[in-house]
Amino acid sequence: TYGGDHGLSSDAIYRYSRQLLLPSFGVQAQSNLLKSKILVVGAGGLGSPALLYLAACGVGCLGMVDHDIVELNNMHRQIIHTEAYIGQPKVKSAAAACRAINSTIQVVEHEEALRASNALGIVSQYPCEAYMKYDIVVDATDNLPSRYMISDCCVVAGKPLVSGAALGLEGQLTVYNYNGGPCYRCLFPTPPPSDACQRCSDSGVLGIVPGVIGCLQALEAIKIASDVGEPLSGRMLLFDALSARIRIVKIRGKSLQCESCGENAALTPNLFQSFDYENFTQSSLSTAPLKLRL
Amino acid sequence: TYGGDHGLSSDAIYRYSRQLLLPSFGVQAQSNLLKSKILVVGAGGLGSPALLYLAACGVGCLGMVDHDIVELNNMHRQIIHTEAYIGQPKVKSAAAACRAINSTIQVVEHEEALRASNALGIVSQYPCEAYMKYDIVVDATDNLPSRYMISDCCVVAGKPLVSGAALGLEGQLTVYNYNGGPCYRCLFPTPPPSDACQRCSDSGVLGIVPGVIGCLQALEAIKIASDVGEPLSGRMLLFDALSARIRIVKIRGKSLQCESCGENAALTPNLFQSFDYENFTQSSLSTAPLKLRL
Amino acid sequence: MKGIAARHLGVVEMHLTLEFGGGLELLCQSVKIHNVEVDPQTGKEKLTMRDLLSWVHANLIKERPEMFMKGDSVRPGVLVLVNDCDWELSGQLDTRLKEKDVIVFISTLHGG
Amino acid sequence: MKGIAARHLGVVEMHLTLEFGGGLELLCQSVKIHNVEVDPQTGKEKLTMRDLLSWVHANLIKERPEMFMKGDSVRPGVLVLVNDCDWELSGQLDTRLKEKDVIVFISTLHGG
Ligand SMILES: [Zn+2]
Ligand SMILES: [Zn+2]
Repeated sequence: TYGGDHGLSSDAIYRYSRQLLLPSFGVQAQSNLLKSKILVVGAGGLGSPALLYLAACGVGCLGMVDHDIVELNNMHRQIIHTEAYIGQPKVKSAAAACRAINSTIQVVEHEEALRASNALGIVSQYPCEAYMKYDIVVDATDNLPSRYMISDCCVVAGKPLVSGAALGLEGQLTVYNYNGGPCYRCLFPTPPPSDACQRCSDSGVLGIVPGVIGCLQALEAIKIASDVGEPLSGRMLLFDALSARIRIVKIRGKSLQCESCGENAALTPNLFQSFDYENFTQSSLSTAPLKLRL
Repeated sequence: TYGGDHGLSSDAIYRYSRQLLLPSFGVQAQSNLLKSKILVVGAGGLGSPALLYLAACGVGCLGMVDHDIVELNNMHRQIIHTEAYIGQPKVKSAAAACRAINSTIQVVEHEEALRASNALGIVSQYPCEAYMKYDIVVDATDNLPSRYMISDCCVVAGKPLVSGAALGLEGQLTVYNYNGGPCYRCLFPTPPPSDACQRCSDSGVLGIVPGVIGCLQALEAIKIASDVGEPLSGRMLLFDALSARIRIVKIRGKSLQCESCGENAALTPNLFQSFDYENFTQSSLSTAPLKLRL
Repeated sequence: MKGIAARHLGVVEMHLTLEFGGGLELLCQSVKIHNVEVDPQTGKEKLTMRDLLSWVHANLIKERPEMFMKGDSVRPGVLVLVNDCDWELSGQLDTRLKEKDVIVFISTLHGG
Repeated sequence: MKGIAARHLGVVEMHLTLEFGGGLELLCQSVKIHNVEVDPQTGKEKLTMRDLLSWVHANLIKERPEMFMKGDSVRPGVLVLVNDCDWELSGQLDTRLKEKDVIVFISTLHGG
């Protein structure tokens, strides 16, 4: 059913017509998008809008990794999940939602936690089909060791990383490891003290804040995948919901001394796979249970 | 099942726990939200994320107005609709999606076009229960006469208006008629030439752009409804997706000469209901069909 | 270029950043950001927004000027911002410009 | 207040805007934006970020200073921005501050 130079089926032309009409997007960018493979790590607050918009806009292959179960206290922000899926795996719920809005793309479910031991296999099928599979990784996780681990994984596998975070009434967004830009460790060579993090995990989040950041993550992934616009590399977006202030700041470039991506970095696939990120950050991959007293 | 001072059921406490934990949001703001009534005009590109997040976060009564039918070429950006609803009313589809993520709120379907003749009745039940019903209106429409009409309606009915727009790779957002701030006509007393608009309606939109703006509309509505933070009144957010630039600018205040909200404005409910917005703007309430040649 | 000629004559020229958005960039060859040098007209010491508009009309707008100007001001539906502030707050056409000011012309959007 | 005392002595003080985010505002009574006057220490003409950090430590941080400082710099996980630019690009602790500079201290977030 595919024909013509542009490689778009007539169904795709109709479905994506409003994007095809855009002079600065058009057939070429849509065609790039339809060929792209994007992995979203985390089907929670950030992953919900990111996955929905990536599915809707026509990412050819959309993968998702998560090992969590849908719970009622997720529903205030994780809009990809419906009450009917409470108790079921988030990946199963999110994949069904993506397929329901776009049955023409490939949706891949990775129902497991992303860890150093399996990350290269999921992101790039290492060691089987060395360094293929996903083109772009979206970090939509909610904890510190995952952020170091995913960044290192992207350095080893050579993938750009769209990284978002949200907490309380604030959000942050940047693109790592893109086109000679910095990685997460270039910015944060040393993890923060663990009590600086634990306090965070207890302090809640207004649901729409990861909504905004997750949408902006989808946008950055779309820009990279379609090769349109200027991705947010070497810059960071800081979002303060309460005062409706958004600032985009210039951040440092790649560090030559970076232990992950620097000139003398010793990071190999084997070293990565055996690195203990929980010990390094003194915090846990799984989030702490909430304590709420009213 | 409701008990305690805060008026939150134990189910609500669990569902919204992450918002209740927030020191700057907490029980009072959540309780305000649960008592609020918000009307979203348009269940399309902007309305999709706005409705989902307003439903998820716990707006007590969520109304939606639209007379359109779900079409395949909506799906690239209107993530609230699934393929299964193609051919059915958008309001029916959107309401089902909102109920599926939060069965504990009231979802109200207005399956009709919002026009000067019915707008006051929908927004404020005028003339029956004068000036009650919805507390906040979200303008998520896609055409110029609707923007004038909804702003005038909010002036007459005394409701704050969260106004978003998206086109191509750009978006705009502000809050009108809030706390002595300007209305749409204060900013734009004269409509633009109609050919400046028609060109716009042909030029398409990248799906994630209304996604970002619709989320930010939900945020502004939540801030007003929960009485938390500083709404974007007297300020306007300008979003340029391609360069990842967001600027928030200071705009003029209420104009004393405004024909809608100014000192000597003659706008009455009767005048409003008989005003011809399509003639005033020289453009149509319904969007022009797309012409796409590849 | 006007700016270069002015520099040779010793006239003080002003460096401004002009940005066009909401579709107005289509009137100046789809370029959104223009770093320009504008010289106050002979006999004038100060540059106002009125002067800048006629400079933009003469130097940047390549097609359909009626989509940008109406009379000696901008057409209805165009917001003008001087250093991120609505020009209504700084005196509209009489706003005096300073070195390195950033002026944004943006057409209001109606889509969704 | 240090700033007021300095003014009385005729010392040139500097007006700075300090912003705290990502939870760091909790260390200074939940106030995010502080407009402050800082006087360079006796015998110094210029104010550097090193000086400012010790001023912030002494004057703004009301609790748990170890959540803000480590040694004479900020703790790991805190980004410092001088006029919307990472201080790594301007010389970190040696960055020289100017009148009306805006300095942001923001803790990196990990939630989602
Ligand atoms: Zn690095
Ligand atoms: Zn008005």
